[in-house]
Amino acid sequence: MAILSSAPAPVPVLELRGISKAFPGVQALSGVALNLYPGEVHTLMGQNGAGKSTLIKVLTGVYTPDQGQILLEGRAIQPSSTLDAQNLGISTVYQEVNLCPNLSVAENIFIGRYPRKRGGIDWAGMQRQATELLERMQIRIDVSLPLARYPLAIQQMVAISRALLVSAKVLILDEPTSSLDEKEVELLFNVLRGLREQGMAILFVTHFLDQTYAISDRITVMRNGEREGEYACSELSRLELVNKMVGAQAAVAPALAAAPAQAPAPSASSKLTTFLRAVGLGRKGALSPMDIELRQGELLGLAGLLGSGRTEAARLLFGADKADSGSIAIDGKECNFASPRDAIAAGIGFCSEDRKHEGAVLELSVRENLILALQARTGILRAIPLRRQQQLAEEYVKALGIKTASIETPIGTLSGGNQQKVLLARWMATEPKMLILDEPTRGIDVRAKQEIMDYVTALCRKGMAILFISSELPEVLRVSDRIVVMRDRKAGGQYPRGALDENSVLQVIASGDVHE
Amino acid sequence: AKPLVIGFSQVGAESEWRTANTVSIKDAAKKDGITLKFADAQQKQENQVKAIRSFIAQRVDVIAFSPVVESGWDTVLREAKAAKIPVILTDRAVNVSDPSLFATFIGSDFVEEGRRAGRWLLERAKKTPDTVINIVELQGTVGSAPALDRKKGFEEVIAGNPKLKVIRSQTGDFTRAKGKEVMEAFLKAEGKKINVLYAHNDDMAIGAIQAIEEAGMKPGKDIVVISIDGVKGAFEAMIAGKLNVTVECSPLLGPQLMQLARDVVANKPVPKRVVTQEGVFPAEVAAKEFPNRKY
Amino acid sequence: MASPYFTSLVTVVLLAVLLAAGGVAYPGFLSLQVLFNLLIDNAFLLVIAVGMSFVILSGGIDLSVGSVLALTTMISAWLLQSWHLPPLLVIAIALALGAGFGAAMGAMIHYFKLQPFIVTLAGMFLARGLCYLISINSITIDDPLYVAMSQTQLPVLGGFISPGALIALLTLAAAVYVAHCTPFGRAIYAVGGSEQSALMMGLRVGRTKVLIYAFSGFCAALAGVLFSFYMLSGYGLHAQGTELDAIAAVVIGGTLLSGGYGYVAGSLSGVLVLGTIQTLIAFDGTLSSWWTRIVIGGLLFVFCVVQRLMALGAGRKT
Amino acid sequence: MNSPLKENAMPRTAAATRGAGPTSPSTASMFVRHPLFRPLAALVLLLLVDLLLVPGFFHLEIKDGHLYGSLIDIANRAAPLVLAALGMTLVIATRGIDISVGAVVAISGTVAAMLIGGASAANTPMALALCAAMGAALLCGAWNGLLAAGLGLQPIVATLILMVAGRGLAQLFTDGQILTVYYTPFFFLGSGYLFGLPFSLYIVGAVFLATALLMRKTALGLFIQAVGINPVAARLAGLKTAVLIFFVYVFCSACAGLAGLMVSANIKSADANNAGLLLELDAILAVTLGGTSLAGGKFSLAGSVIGALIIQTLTYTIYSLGLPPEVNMVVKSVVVFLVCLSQSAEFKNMWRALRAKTQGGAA
Ligand SMILES: Nc1ncnc2c1ncn2[C@@H]1O[C@H](COP(=O)(O)OP(=O)(O)OP(=O)(O)O)[C@@H](O)[C@H]1O
Ligand SMILES: Nc1ncnc2c1ncn2[C@@H]1O[C@H](COP(=O)(O)OP(=O)(O)OP(=O)(O)O)[C@@H](O)[C@H]1O
Ligand SMILES: [Mg+2]
Ligand SMILES: [Mg+2]
Repeated sequence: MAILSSAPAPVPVLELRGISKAFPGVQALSGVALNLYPGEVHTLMGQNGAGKSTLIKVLTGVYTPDQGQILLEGRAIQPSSTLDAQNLGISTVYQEVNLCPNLSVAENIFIGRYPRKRGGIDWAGMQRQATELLERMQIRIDVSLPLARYPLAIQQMVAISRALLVSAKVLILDEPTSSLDEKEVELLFNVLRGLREQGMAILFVTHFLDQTYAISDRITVMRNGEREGEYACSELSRLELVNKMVGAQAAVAPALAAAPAQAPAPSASSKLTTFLRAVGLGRKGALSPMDIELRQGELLGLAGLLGSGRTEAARLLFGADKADSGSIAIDGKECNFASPRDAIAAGIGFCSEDRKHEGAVLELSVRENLILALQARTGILRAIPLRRQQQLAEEYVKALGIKTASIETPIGTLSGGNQQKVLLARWMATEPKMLILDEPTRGIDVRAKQEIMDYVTALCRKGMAILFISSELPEVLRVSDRIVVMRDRKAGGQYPRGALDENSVLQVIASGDVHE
Repeated sequence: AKPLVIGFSQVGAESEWRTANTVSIKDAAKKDGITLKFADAQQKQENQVKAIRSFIAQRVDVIAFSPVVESGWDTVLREAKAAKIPVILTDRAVNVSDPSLFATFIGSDFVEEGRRAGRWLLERAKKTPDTVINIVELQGTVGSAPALDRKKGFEEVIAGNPKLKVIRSQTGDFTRAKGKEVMEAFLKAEGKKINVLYAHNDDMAIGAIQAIEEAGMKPGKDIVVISIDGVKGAFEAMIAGKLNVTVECSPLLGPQLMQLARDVVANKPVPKRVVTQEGVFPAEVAAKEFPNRKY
Repeated sequence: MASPYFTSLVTVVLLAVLLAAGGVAYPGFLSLQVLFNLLIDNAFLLVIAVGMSFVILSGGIDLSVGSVLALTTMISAWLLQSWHLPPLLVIAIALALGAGFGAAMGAMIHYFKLQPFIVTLAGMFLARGLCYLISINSITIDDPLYVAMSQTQLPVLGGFISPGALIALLTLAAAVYVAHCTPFGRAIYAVGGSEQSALMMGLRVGRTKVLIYAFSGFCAALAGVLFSFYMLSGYGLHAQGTELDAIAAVVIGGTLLSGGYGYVAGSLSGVLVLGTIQTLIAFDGTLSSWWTRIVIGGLLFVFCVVQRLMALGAGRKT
Repeated sequence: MNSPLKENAMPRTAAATRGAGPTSPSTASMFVRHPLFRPLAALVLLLLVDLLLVPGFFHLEIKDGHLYGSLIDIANRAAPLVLAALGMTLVIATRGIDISVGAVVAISGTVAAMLIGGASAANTPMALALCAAMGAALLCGAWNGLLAAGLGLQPIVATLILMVAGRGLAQLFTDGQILTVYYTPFFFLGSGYLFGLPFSLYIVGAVFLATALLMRKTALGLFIQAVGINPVAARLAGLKTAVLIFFVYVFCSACAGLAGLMVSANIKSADANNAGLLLELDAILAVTLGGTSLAGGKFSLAGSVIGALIIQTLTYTIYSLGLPPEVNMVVKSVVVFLVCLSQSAEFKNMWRALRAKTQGGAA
């Protein structure tokens, strides 16, 4: 099946043979093989739940495989813990950020391998080195503050810096770019290219085709827990790649694989009725006062770089944080949200960007997670009948293609992308009048991304107001009817569909306006 | 003259007996115009030490306390001695290397109480010299001085009669609830074999009496009940014929304590040991004695 | 987020207020010796609280400390009085036993994935029970070294402190160093922040957890040694409920019970707050037993609420 | 409060599934895998010990028109503990803890006894006295809830305040005396019988059923779990987290209040200093023995009931065996350790591995 014309090096550093791993009700991996050579970037691709993260966890000692062999430089290894794997020279960034929120940024990078000075820890030296490390990726932050103070993207970069710190033979990155914007991704890629030069073997997981083609040498495609094949990047077209991921049975529309195109004609947005209007909405230290208007049947995109204040804006609109200035009016009536409950009662839904900490209730089942917001709105006493819950859950599992053993499986055991879909379904189920989506496509595979965006646009066309936040500029440009560009935690200009392209957005971000 | 200041460290308020003790001391102080600094130790020795240290810091005239435990008082009493503050022990003795560390000790003798309970039973057993008498015992809190001593004194005496046998002994923590619970288990395990119940305090006896009644037996008749302390509840039970005897352990030390304190401060000689006046009250005298009970 | 830094700071400020209030209300309250007595009388509690703060920082809890303290006094007294072992050897044995007891609980917690609360609760019963197996009586210690430790007064600034208080302060200093300047200390914070992440970052979570409980056991045993200096006796009923005092001290000192946030040094301010409340009541000297309880509860309430409100306010300002 | 979330889902599931292949779920294995299986097995084992070592343990007879025997005693004595454990379960499910349970027991018992008074006729109508006692308990709960949910104090300190002061209040009411009650209808609550069974069993059964129904038929159970597992997510999903937490503490105190009535009715007096002493620890122990994690989240009411029964059976067994009181604690701790170990999947795996090794060595 695999056609390998040019092997980059004679011996693989890391070789997996026939790895199988089952969870109750799921065969997550069956007989997976993988070869990783020194000096290559090897991308692992596959749909949500294909088994990528599980493979990585087996490889790094988090799970023990049921069957199969792992060879490092020709010798069989059986890593029993992540520490073990690290000592063997395998450094990993996992899909969900695994850092300690209470420790400082610097410590998160250095914990376990502190620079020492006179018997103690060299704090000053550590902070200096951490600052330098992050600056290499153009992040300038106070590394002595606790990690929890920083948004997810920064946390992701910290996790990567930590992995880069060790001089490992193998570097594994599980969807490191899902919360990064293009600038960050480019910086990361530069670092990766440098490491590749030095002969490091890099295993990389992503759902972005562009990124795959931008950096990888070879691609392994996984489907349903099996290895579909291993290909040289140059010999596999986008269309072929997508088809291999989704499987032959679904001959996929070439649109999926194509570079993002401009979508349907913009509706005449001026005629739409305003659903929500915020005036001078702001919060000290988080967001300068801004005006924003959401209209029924219109999709408003928020564009901007990391830390530009998009998430803050969304949280203020939803009442998750308390605004200290400005007012919100819904359908022309003034209403101030003291808590998310009020916003939900007003018909607003909010899908947070941080699914692990702010979205999923990990130990509860898919069904329970899915109906949580709906039930909260219905009230404690009027429990939704179990039958209805199941029906809803089944419906959305089907509609969004959620891959789960059953609707009673704890959501914590679902793959990252599928968790995200459940959370999306949670809000869809409340049939809101307005939906705030903060990075909803984070960690979702190409096909699902398309499906979800189609779904969202369809909802919008039916009259829902949508606020869409994404770090993927093309996506924002493609789906939004109107775009607000944010920079430095201030709202910049507002632009109708078609007024901007990628370059001009970057220009707005850089200078505050479009210069013709 | 300046009123006398006494610092008194009480064990706590774990029982009616203790409360009566506190009330007696407070009332006596008020009556004699003595300033009383009262500190409650919540049953902890370390709290008593803290309280005594703060009395020393406040330079009281006399320190009095009911030690939670016998041992461990050397250091702090030495500090008191260095500060020239005389110390009076109430209710329980202490175990110190240098007897000059305290002026006098006033209180009951727990071992003697156990002995009295035992003697009462010996007397009663004489009426039926041939039958074996099976005793169950409800002990106080494991390791506490009254529990140890009352057990010891009782055992000492009944050893004189081989027909008297303790068949079960378990702790009831000095409380009604535990006394009842443990007695229930005894009744299930030994049933009609039990002839006598010996409880280390009245509360456990009162709890156990309920258990006996619920088992369909008659406390005081089917099972002879002996207890110690002599609180009001015990007298009521005796009047109702459910309790056979209670050995008094008087908490009313207040007046005697105040007198001793004045004497000590005035440098009058005082006996090293003052035993409180206590009696044994069998059911027969209960009705007559009941109106006199203060606690 | 109200940062633990503010909470700790607020505790210190409130402690000063509490002391000042006492000074105003009761003559002689603000003498140096009264302050030293706070240290002398609470030395053992401080040592226990130090060990407890490690455990709580790691997200666990140790209920066995009070019983381990009692067991240590009992074993020490027994070895000294019945076996006539040299006192230094006895102390070494006691400390080793305490650490071993803690380590065993830590191992059960980590390797068998049992809940700290339940394991240490069983440990509490066990240690207390073992005391009674040795003897249900209290055993007086008359070893010259112990007596000397008990009665020595180290003069400081016109007052004096006991060797026990000094040892407690040294323990605190050592623990602060360990918590903030050694990889082990930082691993405790990491485990408390997120055990899962700590594991994924390749920290030796198992070893850390076992060591934490061993340290707590060691501290409890050390507190037991100090306690036997203090009381010169071994007794199964010693230090009942001390675990709660220690937990309260740690939490009042600004450490979050859910782990990961707080300072070891906070345990000192926590212990001093509890001690000051008791001293205030002893100086007042008019409260009956139940009023003592109510007033302690009331002072705790006022303290915690003011602490919380001030920390909230401070957190908002930043 | 932006406290860090505990990520306990992952290790638990990972641990539970490590090394376990896909198995066909037969009825037997499903039974064994049921979360209540292990606590139940522990209880059965304890009863088995009684069967072998305590003659007549299972003997039941009819006395005065009701059942009489050790089992009845255990159920009767366990009743207050079961109630306390039920309330505690919900508190623990929200990641909280309530250490004031014992104090609330003392308060409610005292209030009831005080109002009824020490005469053979009641001072206050009994219904009123009981309502007042429950009212006092609810007040206690509201106080705890206010501190924990309203002010955001850490649950252990929030409830510590009442734990310290509550007993003092109860003693203040009674002047430190034990109040003995002579009004017979009151006794029914603690030692009465209905259709041959202790009345307390009906109360416990009713509370259990009502709670279970409340959890099943309303969304309360789901919400409590969600708040316990991920409070941030729960708030963002629109739950009133503070109200839920407040409710849980009120409920816990209500259970404790009822337990307090039962305790004082049983000993026919109110003992402010000793009633319910250390009940909070036993209640927490019962909850954990029943398989509910102190980290919050998933909970099992039935598990807590079984946990409470384990504790009471154990206590009763110690009495029945006639062990000297010095060893009580050691026996209790050893049994708790054993029950815990039997519940640990890791321990089982380790043991199995060890056995496989020794057998392999022998072969
Ligand atoms: N701990 C677990 N318990 C049970 N099932 C699990 C567990 N971990 C993963 N699975 C299941 O294994 C399958 C593979 O999951 P995995 O996380 O490897 O997917 P993935 O390819 O990384 O997907 P994504 O792109 O969404 O991250 C999924 O069906 C998932 O539900
Ligand atoms: N490159 C950076 N350098 C320094 N700080 C940054 C950077 N990127 C983000 N931040 C931090 O991000 C925070 C604002 O994040 P916010 O969540 O409001 O922005 P956002 O636009 O939603 O970004 P994101 O897409 O990452 O969520 C600020 O606290 C800021 O310190
Ligand atoms: Mg994944
Ligand atoms: Mg964002």
